[in-house]
This record gives sequence, C-alpha cells and structure tokens, in this order.
Amino acid sequence: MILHLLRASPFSDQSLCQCLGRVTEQDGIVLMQDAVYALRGQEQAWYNPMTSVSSLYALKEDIEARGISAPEQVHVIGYPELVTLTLKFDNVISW
Amino acid sequence: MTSKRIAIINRTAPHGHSQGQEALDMTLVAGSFGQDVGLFFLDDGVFQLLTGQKPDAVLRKNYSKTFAALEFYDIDTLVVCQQSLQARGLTQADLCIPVQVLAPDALREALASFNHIVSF
Amino acid sequence: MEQSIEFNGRTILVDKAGYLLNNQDWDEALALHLAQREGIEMTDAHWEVVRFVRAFYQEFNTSPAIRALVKAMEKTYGPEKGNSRYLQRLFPEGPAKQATKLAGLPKPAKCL
Amino acid sequence: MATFSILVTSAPFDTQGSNSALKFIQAALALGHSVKGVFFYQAGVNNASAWLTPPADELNLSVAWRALKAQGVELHVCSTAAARRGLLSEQDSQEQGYSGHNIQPPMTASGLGQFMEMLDVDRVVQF
Repeated sequence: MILHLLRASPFSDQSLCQCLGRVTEQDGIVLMQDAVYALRGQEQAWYNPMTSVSSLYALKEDIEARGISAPEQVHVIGYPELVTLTLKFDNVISW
Repeated sequence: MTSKRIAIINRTAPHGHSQGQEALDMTLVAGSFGQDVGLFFLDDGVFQLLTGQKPDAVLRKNYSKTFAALEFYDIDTLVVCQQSLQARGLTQADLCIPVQVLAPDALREALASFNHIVSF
Repeated sequence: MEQSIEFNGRTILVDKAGYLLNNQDWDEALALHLAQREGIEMTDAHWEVVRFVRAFYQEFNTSPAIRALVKAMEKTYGPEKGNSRYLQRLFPEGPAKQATKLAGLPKPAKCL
Repeated sequence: MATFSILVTSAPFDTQGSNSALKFIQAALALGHSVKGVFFYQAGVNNASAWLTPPADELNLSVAWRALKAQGVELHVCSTAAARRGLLSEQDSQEQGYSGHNIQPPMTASGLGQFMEMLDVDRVVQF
C-alpha cells in the first residue's frame, strides 16, 4: 500500500500518467499543489483511470487557492487528514 | 545505523537537471553508512544509465562512470522499469551497468517493500 | 579560494586544504612533495594506496569513501590490505582524505 | 503517536514545496506527532539562507523555519549541496577564505549522513 503524492499539473507534466500506470487497488493518490488541476480534466484520457482509484484525495487548501472545485467521488482533505493518511499507508512517494 | 530500508528513485534524465547527480550522491552516502538502499530508474530516469555519455561537452560532470562503483558501496538493489526502457527504444544492452529489469507490477511490489521512498 | 604551491619551477594551484585544483598537474614527484607537507614518509605500501585511489578516480570519476576504498582494496589485494586498520596506519589523518590529497584528487565532499 | 522526518528538495519561493512542508509539519505537530527534523537538499538548500528577504506582505520562510526549530524540529542542510549553490556555514566559509556566511542557526550545516540518521522514523515525506 503506497500513498502517492502528486504535485504537478497533468496538463503539462507526465507524473500523474506515470503514477497511474503503476498504482494498484490498495494504493492511494493525493492531488496537491498544481496537481489539483487534474480535477479540471474531464475531457482527458487520464481522468477516468484517476477517478476510478477508490482512494483518491485532493488537498482542500490547494483547491481553494486555485479557485476550482472537486467532484463528489474525490475525498477532499486538509493537512491533518493528509498527515494521518501518510501513516495509514506503508510508505509515501512524492511524484 | 537504523534498519529502515530506503528506496531512491531516479525519474529525471541526466545533465539538463542536477537530480541524477544528487540522487547518486545520496546513494553513495547511504551505502557508506551501511543503509539498506535500493536504487530505482523510472521514466526518463533510465537515461541516467545510458552508455557512452560525454557530458564534458556541455560542461557537466560525467558521474555516469560512478555507477560502476556502486558494488563497492554495497548497493545491490538496482532496478530499472522495463516499460520505461521499452518506451525509449532501449534494452539492457544500452545500459552501463547490470541491473534488474522489472515489469510495472513487479517494480511496484519491489518499491512497496521499502520503509521510505525519495524521488529525484 | 585559490592558493598555490611552487614546485620544481611550476606553480601548482591548490585549495585552502592543500588539494590540487587540477588533477592533471599530478605526477609522482609532486606526490612526494605533497606527502612531505603532510609529514608522511612514502613507502611502497603508501604508493600502492595512492596509485590505487588515483586509478579508482580515473575509472569511476569519484574519490572512494573509506568504506568503498576498503572494499575495492579488498577485491584487488585481499583482506590483509582491504581493511581500515591497515589503511588508517598508513594515513593517520584519514585514509580517504589523505590518500586522495596525495593522489592529486579533489577534496572529497564533506558528506561523502 | 508517530515520528516523521521531512525532506525538502524544492526551492523556496520558486515553488510551493516549502510552504506545503510547513503546513504538513504544523499539522503533524498539532496532532501530537513528533517531527524529528527537516533535511534540506537539492534546490531546497536555498531555504537555509539567512538572507531570505521577501517583501513584508509575503511569508518569510526564515522566520517560519525558526519558529519550527523553537518547537524542537531540527533543521539540517546538506553542506555539499548548499556549497554548490553558494550557501556556506561560518566554518565552511572560513575554510574557503571567504568573508561572511549565510548558513547560521537555526539551520545546521550537515552531511547526507545526517539524513541517514533521520530515517529512523515512521515516515519520511518529501516536499
């Protein structure tokens, strides 16, 4: 069980695609910093694979900072929940 | 020294950025400290291991020669992503040191076995 | 910051700690001179290590940390010479640091 | 309660990494966890400059890091990565024959070996 922290916008960076190619059902993904723009990617090839990850989280502060919103199936969390999540998974990768 | 195992991931190509060189520095120190360390090469990171690099021409240090010394630093876990190699038209024969080439599933399993993961 | 030493009519650039700035300036006569400055009397055993460290650098483009030096020496010369006590006896101020200096190589990074 | 070490490899101001790291550490401490230390590496070493001087209406990272140190979080900088980028401790500066230095408490100039010591925690998180 790996927790993947995504930090770059998938519109200009491959990290999200590269990460999605390697996750399993048990893994979790957190969208933070510019990676929260992924939530605007409904038309993109990576959007469905991303939202089909059951443990998909987006960081509330980063969403609000950028004036976007999250669809219902995405768990919106704050920093305290992020801290707790890193402990729930076995290890953490920052992409 | 702590028994925690650390994986160091290379995801960036050499010379355009310093990630690879400083990932290697960290690997050498981890080895020198007797840390159980795995070195991984994913995505553009596989370019780190290409043979025949001559970065002197762009005024960068040729640290690719140092990979061959990893055996003296007790770095035994060297893993390359098969898919990343393939996508770049490369095979193991293009790489400067012998490595373990793993398919994505096996590679993820290997990563999951480490306590800590850092990426460059 | 650059400093220099005069040797055999040549001006050799070194750093503040006495490491050569250009490893191409090195030759064995200069190594003897550097050893004198360190207070080391060069024996065959010293030369063996200095040449070994220099060859290591030329092959791998890095100076070996002590643990790697021990392992590499062990591979070439066996456990009698591939051990830190032996190397420490030859280079009391730290084998990796001192042998590197006499071999004309860059000062090892602090954290390596 | 758990223990954390934080690796900061992103540049201050140029990226959001340092800010995210601060928020994460503050949250971890508020939850009662212990943060053993922050290790600054790669472009992250620029956080260690004592001369960070942003305009008054922007976050001063020097002040923010100092506040963490006051809460018991160790702040270590890789001296080799720092020296490459023109950041030197008083000792390193003197050894190089320079005048002045820009790494000073609360930052500690250390080696990567220090980071290895910091791995003895439940989680390492990189920003």
